[in-house]
Amino acid sequence: MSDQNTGPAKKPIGELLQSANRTFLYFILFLVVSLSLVVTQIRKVEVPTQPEAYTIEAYKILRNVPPGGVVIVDTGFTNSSRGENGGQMEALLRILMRSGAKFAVLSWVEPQCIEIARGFIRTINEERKAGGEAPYREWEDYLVLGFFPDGPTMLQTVHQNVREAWKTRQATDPSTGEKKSVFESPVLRNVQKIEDVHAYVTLSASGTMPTIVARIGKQVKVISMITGVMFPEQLNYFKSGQLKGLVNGLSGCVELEWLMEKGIDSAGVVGGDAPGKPVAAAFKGAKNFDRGMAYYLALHSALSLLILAVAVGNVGMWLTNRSKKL
Amino acid sequence: MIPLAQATEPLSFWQAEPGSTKMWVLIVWAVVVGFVAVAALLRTPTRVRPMIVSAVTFLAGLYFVLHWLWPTAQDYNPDEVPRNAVEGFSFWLQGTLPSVTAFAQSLGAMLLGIGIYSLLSIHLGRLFKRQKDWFFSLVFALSMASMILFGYWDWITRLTPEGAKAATDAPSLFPHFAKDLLFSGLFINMDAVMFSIIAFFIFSAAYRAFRIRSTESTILLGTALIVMLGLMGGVVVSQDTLLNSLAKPGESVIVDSLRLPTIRTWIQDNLQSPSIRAMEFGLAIGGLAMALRLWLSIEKGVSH
Amino acid sequence: MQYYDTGYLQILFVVLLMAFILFNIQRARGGKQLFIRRIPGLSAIDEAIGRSTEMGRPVLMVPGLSGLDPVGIQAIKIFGYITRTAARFGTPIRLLLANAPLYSVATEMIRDVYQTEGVPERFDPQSVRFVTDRQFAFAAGVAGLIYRERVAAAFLMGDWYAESLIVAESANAVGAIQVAASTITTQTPFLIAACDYVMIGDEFYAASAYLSREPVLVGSLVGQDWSKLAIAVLIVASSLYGSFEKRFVQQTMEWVQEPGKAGEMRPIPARMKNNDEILPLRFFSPRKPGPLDPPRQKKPGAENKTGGDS
Amino acid sequence: MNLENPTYVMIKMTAGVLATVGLYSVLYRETKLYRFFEHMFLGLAAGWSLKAIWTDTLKDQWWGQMVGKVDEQTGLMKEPAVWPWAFVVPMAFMAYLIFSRKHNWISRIPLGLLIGLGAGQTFLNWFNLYGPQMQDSVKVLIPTTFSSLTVPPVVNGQPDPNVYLSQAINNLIFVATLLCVLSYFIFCTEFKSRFLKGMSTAGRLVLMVGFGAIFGSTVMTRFALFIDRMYFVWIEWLWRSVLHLS
Repeated sequence: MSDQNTGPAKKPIGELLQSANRTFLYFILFLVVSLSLVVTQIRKVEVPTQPEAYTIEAYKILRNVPPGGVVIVDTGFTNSSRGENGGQMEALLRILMRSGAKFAVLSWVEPQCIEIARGFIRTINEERKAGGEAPYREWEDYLVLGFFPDGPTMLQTVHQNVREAWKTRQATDPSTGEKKSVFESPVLRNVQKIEDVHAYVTLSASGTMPTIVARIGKQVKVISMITGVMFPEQLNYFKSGQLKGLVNGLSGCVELEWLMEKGIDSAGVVGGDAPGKPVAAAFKGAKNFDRGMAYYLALHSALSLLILAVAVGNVGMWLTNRSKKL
Repeated sequence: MIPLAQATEPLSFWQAEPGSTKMWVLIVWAVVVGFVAVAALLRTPTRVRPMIVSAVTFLAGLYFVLHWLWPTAQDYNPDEVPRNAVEGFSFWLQGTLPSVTAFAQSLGAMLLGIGIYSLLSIHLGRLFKRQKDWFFSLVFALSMASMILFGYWDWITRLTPEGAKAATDAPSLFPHFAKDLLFSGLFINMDAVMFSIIAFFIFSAAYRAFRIRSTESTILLGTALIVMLGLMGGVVVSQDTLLNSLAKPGESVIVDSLRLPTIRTWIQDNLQSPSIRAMEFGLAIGGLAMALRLWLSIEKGVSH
Repeated sequence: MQYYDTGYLQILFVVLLMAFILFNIQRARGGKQLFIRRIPGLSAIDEAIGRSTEMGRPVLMVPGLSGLDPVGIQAIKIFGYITRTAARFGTPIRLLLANAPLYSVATEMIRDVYQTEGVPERFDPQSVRFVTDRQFAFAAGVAGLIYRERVAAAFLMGDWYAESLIVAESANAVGAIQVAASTITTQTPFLIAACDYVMIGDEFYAASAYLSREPVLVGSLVGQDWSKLAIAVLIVASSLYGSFEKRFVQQTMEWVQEPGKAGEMRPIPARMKNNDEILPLRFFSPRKPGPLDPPRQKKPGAENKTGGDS
Repeated sequence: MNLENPTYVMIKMTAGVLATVGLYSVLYRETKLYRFFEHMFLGLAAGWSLKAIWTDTLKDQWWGQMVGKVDEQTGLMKEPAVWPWAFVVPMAFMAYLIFSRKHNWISRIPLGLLIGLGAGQTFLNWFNLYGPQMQDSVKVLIPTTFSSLTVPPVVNGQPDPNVYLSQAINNLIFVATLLCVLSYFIFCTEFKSRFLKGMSTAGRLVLMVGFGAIFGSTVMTRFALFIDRMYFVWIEWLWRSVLHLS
């Protein structure tokens, strides 16, 4: 088209801006993300965020587990969604361990989810040891119930009788070294029915939450930690009150870390300092910012880059159209 | 269900003592009879064949249709005697459901072999005929073989008495390491890599497509932009501080409704969910119609 | 009132939709001429195939991760029509699947197409391939094939999940014309961004009727329109009546919650109805478990099952 | 030596990094490197499916039921053997006849069976899936009070049954949107009246809004996963494991 007035040799700027080479685009994205990650790693950049209501609710519940209270962690993510669920898992474990809650891990999505969860528990425990805190011990402080091939049926049984649902599950009592029923462990000893559980947290990259809510949603506080893709449809469950808390992908993970750092004061203000017992206290001085914050700058730069690229393309189109008009 | 107790019940015609010779005989007998039936089917005249297929399809569908239409007995309990015939049939339906689903799953699973055959016929053919890319077919064959070998080896070495896979305290054996390297080290990682590669493609696709060319693309672009900005905490916070300088939250309705998260949620609640939902309805009905045509075998080219 | 609280309306409604569909199929079979509006993506099919014929490059067809279900079979049906045109021109095809049972059906249906076109010898069994049933391995395999064989046209129809963009962009990179239709609504925007033509929503189901003009399919499509209207009418009517009820009718009774008294109502001081109490919303959601019949007797030998743990 | 052994972890991570480089190379162009990892990926996938098909499905769903279960301790029968499960084998064999030129029609019997079951389940679940969505689309369109135009803040947690003007308007928009989009998906009539034409055009435009929103909210996840990959390569592998930096 516009070659007539500029000659075939070099493309006019408009054309150029519109037809950026694919590989070039990919390289820029790669570069920008890698750099932001390294920068964040060298000098701990903290991008501010503003926790949403559903994240705040989740934090309130998890932060206020009564001493000895039990939380069920239903993990359903593999390494392929570690980018979002991984950070959520770490934040969840930190909150639970620091507020002295007992928890039991189970999965009905893939057996491998259990091994991955164990990995995260190990990491956080190493961190506690390094920080001079007592590590969480299996059997006393937490349990791994393992993988359930038929989740819906298991949850249905939990709804009727939790002891029946997990009766075959055993764990090793370190004091005697023998395998015992999980209900003999300090974690589940006092759990007679699912109502005795403080909260049921599900981490997943797929739509497993409705299955859970449909069966035990009325008996126990269900909190869902999901990827951004699943978020829009799960938001309705939070609005209708079926979900008590919701964590939306990476940004939700950062919000959790933010809440762990700032806390919610007695007036319900995030990071406020109103006198009196805070609604959900912060963990002052502890390592609160981790994976979430480590990725957050990169997320910002990537999204900005995307917006920029779109803008450039449109400017190019505009220039071309104008040169055509002339 | 609770074991042991069943031992007290007499075995029905369809059951046998596990591991007993009787059981094996019956199993072999069933297989033989089955194959004889297949052999007989080979002789059926061409005219009858579509009818057989349609009949099978219809009956299979009918099972779930009955599940749907037949009055379901309240608080079903296999240990209780149904009150009347209607309830009795409903009991039968509910009782057989697990077996029927298990049957469908096993049958479907056994068909995987057909797919694997297609794969091997392509790659082994290439390999033995030394065609172009035969080396990569070799890579394929080797990685497949090793995954099967170590997958099963590791699985067998780590079987618990219940026959379940002991995902927990696994002994550190050679097959365990080999399997872990192949599965967690390579396979799972490759899964994650391909999943993450989408980011690049989103980038290039957006750059190419999001042009203010037509009303449609402009709307698409605009909404996407608002939602993306709403996800960037940095942007949200700075916009908030700006708006707060105009009016504190809750003071002015107009200012509050300008906040990015508010706009984002409004769009998602009042425009996204109804539009997507309407689309879902259309798809749902399309699926219903297709299922109906398949069930009644009035869809050309499938059953005949 | 009690009538509205039984679940049968649900079944009735679905049966009504099915009746619409079957009735119209009968009508169409009776020779009634029915109209179908133009569907943008489909007019591109011939263009795409023509192009690949000129370039002598294969036509790629992928039903995503669809299994042996209505979606998968619908996708294969559409591919059947595409293959018919390809078979006439002797254009090579590639049909890649991620589900073994669907692969078997596809092989059968594609072979049929070549037979009915009278060119069975042109059917290459290796043109219909099972790649793998693991999502991203599938994506990698399809992308690889796209680059190696430099397909000139790509038809992506069926249950497409996250892998959709990998395939679509790879096809775009080799300059293929792409026609896409995903039944997974969350993927449609990415296909719109990456592909030349996208069929939205149940244009996917309308496609086979549009292409074949088979009375059965066209009739069924009319039935589907009626069903959509039925849903629209239901929602509008309920909304209007609901608004009226909320404004002018007050709640004076409530269900008794005590066990054994299921289905009984007791009077309460009149108040405005909550949103879940307005009649249309309860049309389809039965509240009343119905008075329970006397308990059943146990089967013989079932007593010792009450123990629980064992 | 167990799976946490540092040397082994290092090997494993390096394998992951190699896989990343190999598969990402397709972004530049389809090279032999990519082809190598692609075929390895496909091979591993096929192998894993063949393993999982037995360990996850057939062993319990089929074999376990066919041969029954015996309790190790007591030696008593846990579950009786249900021998008719053996009929699944010839059933599946029929499907394999698809490779026979002459008898391939037989394969349509087991496939037809599966199709039939699938179709039946569609009817069974249809309303459970979409009924709630229809219900949720029934909205109150007339405000019950004009005491306030927008929803007032909740007083001591008491649910307020009232519908305010702003809500009514939103509900109206909701239902209107739904209708417009539905009208766009009407195939068998040409809309004569300008109103209906406008509706279906509006429907298409609103769909684009929905798509835009989906695009926006999905982008975060996709980028997050990519960032995670880069974090794995640069920070976890290079920074911590290779360079041993903090």
